[in-house]
Amino acid sequence: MKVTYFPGCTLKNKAKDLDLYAYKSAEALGVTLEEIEDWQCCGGVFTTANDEVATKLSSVRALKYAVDKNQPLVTVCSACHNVIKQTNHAVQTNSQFADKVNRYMADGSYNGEAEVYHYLEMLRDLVGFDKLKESVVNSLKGKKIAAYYGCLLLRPNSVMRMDDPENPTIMEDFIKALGADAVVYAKRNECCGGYISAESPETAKKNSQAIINNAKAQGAEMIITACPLCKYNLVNNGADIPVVYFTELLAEALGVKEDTNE
Amino acid sequence: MQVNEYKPLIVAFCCNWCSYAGADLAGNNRLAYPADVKIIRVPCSCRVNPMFILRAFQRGADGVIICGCHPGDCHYTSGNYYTRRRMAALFSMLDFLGIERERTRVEWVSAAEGAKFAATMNDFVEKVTALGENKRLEDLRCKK
Amino acid sequence: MQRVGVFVCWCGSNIAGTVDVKAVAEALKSEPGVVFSTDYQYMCSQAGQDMIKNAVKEHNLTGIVVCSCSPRMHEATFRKTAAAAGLNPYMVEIANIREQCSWVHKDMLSGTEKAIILGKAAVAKVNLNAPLTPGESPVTKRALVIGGGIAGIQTALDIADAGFPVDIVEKKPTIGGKMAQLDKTFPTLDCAACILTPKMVDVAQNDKIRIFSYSEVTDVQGFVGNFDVTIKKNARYVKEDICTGCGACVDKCPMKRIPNEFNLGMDNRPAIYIPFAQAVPKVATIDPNACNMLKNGKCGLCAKVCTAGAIDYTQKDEYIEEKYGAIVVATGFNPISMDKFDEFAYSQSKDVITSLEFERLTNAAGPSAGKLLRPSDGEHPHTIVFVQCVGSRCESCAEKGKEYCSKICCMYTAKHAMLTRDKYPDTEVYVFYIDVRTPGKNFDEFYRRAVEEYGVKYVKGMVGKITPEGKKLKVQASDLLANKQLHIDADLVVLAAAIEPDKSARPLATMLTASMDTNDFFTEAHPKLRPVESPTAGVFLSGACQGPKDIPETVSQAGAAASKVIGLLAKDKLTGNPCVAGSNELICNGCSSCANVCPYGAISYEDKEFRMPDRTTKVRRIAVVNPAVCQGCGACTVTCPSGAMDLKGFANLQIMAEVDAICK
Amino acid sequence: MNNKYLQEEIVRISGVNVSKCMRCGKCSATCPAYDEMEYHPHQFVNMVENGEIEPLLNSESLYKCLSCFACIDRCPRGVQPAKVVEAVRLTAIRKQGNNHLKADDIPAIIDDETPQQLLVSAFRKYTK
Repeated sequence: MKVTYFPGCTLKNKAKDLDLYAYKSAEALGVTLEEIEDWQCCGGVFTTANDEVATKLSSVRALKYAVDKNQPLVTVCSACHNVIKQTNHAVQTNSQFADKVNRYMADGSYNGEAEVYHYLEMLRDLVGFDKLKESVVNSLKGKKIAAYYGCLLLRPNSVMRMDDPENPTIMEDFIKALGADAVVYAKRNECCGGYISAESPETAKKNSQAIINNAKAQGAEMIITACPLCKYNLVNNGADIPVVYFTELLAEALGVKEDTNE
Repeated sequence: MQVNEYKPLIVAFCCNWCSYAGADLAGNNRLAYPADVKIIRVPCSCRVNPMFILRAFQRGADGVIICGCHPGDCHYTSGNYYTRRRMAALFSMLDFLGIERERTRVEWVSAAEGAKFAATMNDFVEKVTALGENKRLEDLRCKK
Repeated sequence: MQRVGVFVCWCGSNIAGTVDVKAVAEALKSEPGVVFSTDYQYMCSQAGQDMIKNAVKEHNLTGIVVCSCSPRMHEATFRKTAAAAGLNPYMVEIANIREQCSWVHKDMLSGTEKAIILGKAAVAKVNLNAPLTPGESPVTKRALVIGGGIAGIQTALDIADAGFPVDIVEKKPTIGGKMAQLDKTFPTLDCAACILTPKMVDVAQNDKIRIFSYSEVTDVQGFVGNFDVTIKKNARYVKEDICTGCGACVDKCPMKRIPNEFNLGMDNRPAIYIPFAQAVPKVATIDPNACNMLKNGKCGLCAKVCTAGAIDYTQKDEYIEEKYGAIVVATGFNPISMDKFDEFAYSQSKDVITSLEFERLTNAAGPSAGKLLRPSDGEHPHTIVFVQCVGSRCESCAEKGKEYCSKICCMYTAKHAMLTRDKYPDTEVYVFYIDVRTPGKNFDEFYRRAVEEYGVKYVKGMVGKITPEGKKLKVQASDLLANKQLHIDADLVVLAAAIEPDKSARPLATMLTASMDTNDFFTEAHPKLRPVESPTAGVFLSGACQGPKDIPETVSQAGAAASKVIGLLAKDKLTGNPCVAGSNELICNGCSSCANVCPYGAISYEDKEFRMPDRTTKVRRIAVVNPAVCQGCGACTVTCPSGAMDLKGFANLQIMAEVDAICK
Repeated sequence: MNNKYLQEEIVRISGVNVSKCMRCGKCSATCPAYDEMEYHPHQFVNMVENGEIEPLLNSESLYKCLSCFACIDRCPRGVQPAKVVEAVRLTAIRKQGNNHLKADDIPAIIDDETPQQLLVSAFRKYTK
């Protein structure tokens, strides 16, 4: 299976491992990630304002690229995923917006035809957690792992439609598929602070610590995340248990982690 | 003083339970409206067949108004919803045929709204009078 | 063509003041069919009515037009007059020249002109009138109550009290409903069981009442006075008439780890069980999904210990057909699922419970024998947070929750908070509310007492997130009045879950052709004036199936529904409204459009043989209107594409004739 | 620019019907940045409804919202307070010279680990 892949800015720099593990793991599962040739940064956050057009064009172009390739569009970074899915939804539901963005398209208009998957959704819906389970070579049995969703993966639910926004299970099912124990804790869908680290690091610190403490109190020995900013905030604000990208865990379980590091 | 002042012919269909009672209440309270309005009593506004309205226009009516219970208050639970949808379709067709939108109307008048009934009729007559005679659908053979 | 008499009333000066009545009478004389026309000061007076009667005889009148006040005023009067003169009462038409003419127009000229036109319209209509006779149908003098909660119980008792037999169909193994699960009742705080169980015993002992427990209604045919109902009695694998309810089987059953529905899964029951000590009927029931004997033929212990020999593993579902004159729906409510509200961590912590679970937790017969203990570790909670409006008052298009106010939560939460503070004064109790709604007798006083005498802390605001951490529940909430965000470490959180109609209501409504709103509450015939009747004749509503209700309201509505049923069953025959729809079978093509718009389910279809011109026969599907059910709204007449459907008394031709008369 | 005009602007940009709010306060109950804010999410909704936009435009609260959308998902009435905050913030920073984050501020913010995402997002939220 081939899918169109939108890596995003951070995955080409500070979160290179998130990207590399994603490639290798996908390959091990029979999926080829085909990177969009001239992708542009999504902008990191989706502007909810009705009248913003230019900031959403890069997403529309990525979506159009996937449609032209007749492939689903897959992202790994929670932020890119959120921006692209929200943009897609805006094109689908707001005809005025669709009209405006299409004035900036070169060949053919885009009308919301693309299917956007987060890498986790790809594992669940296109690969299947059962198949993933079969492909595991290094079972993570016995590890108590807490999934950290943050805000971007799940909300707004009316657009993201990934999982139950208050009681998500996709990452827990992922952890279980790798053979580990999933630790459920209430703060897994609370915000770490995100970009507020630039404005008020104290806020990010308070939120991140509450999340880490909650996960630890419920027995977690490790936290996985899909978002570079989440990882940064958690690690930077006193996480005393490992915080890793879910793709790293995946690569480890699939036995492709070492190749990556070579 | 103007001689042969133009008087429109208005047919009003009123449902028995709300609007006809509303018209009675307007009478009880002596709330005047033009004599051009002639009321036909029907059990429910949903009894009004679009044929009746076409017939009225064919026979020279200048305006037709249908009054029923407020949405949700229909004596027969859902009749006025049918009215609303049927008349929306009919009125757009009439519009297409060149009968001005102002000549047709659906209004919700409850049994307690005598004042609203009179005000509605006054307003409707005024609008139709301003449009003048309906010639579009009138069957000339029906002319005296 | 009729022989029409026209009678123009002066109504003193009420009409004659603005309308030249003589001119009206004169003008109408020349209308087709009119053979007599006159005017009189007061047509409705005895003298006026006699004048009509004499004219009928003298001029052989077959139709009457009275130009007078509104038909809503005196139509009935003049119909009686016509009947007294030997005419069919439906051969009378009224031209409303008072309320809709003389009283609203000032000018004599235009008033008279309009009165003449209205008179002409009435004449045109009466010319097409046909004599109408209201249909009659017999009444089966037995009522069916669907649902055996407090609503159904009260309705059944009241109907039986009037001497009519009643059957209660209850899908659970016992009657009692939600009220049997409650601990205390507001605002008096008497114990629910103490006031409910005597009523349940009354039902059991009343020889007019039969209880079909563990049963459901599977089919309803017929119409008001004549319903044919099929009741499915689910196999309970225990012979009801033999079982003594001794409970020996319950003690011996080895399958003891089945979640106990009656305690909302907070403890376990065996595979053979009696829901609670005061159950009616007090008969054991075997859960076929849990019983080893029924699943794989191994065990049979209960049969061995049953000295009465009541256990019957071979029992089958049984179908009973019965006739009823009236049906009362009392299917009640359930709290909504908390699945979609996991910001309150209901699925994550045993110590986040719903209010109904709280009732069981504080009930002396509940899983903790009435001691308020945390479900997770059995410890006494010191800080309790109540959250109101969980799932109530949500936006209509919201993906979770209900749009309406569940009505009972404010009061039961005040009750829970007060009882907790009363029994355990060392407990801190917070109630988070959006609004406190207490419109009921002694309700606001009750709520104020909770605050002022019992020290319950009411906080205006909502809880946003609950985080179970260790043994605590970290509650993050708004205090809107203080403009603060609160963080409370609670031991127990109680969610006032919205209530919704029982899931059985929707299929039942389809069977009954009773209408429902978008929330699956049954709609009443009129929201103010006919609150306990369904728009479908012969179907009545009792309790929370019609909308959220507390116990006092439910009981009064149950009594009201019973009195309506009694009023119906007391009649030997039902007289219908003759102005009903009828389908011309020669034109009808059986397309079903009419049945789709009929709010009463009055239209059915049958295959009928028609003789064709070439002497062959052909079977065609045609619509048939049941005149006992039709209410005469006319929705079907307009929707009929072939024009087969017409309404008696307001026929297409009659209304068309009125239009023509007005537009001449 | 009068309040009415600003109010309509906010409603237009955000697409939010503020009159749907029933004053339950769940948005503020769930807000992770509550303590940092001078005006809280429910006040944003309420003040926009009342046309009190200027105090909001000048408030630091605009830059404390995390855009985590918890208030949007948990509001029982579908009001979407975060969109209101965003609309007010945009109204403030779209005016020339009102950028909240300056390039000169960056060295103080970043360290070796700072992901690009942080700066990109912050710039999108705080500048125009």
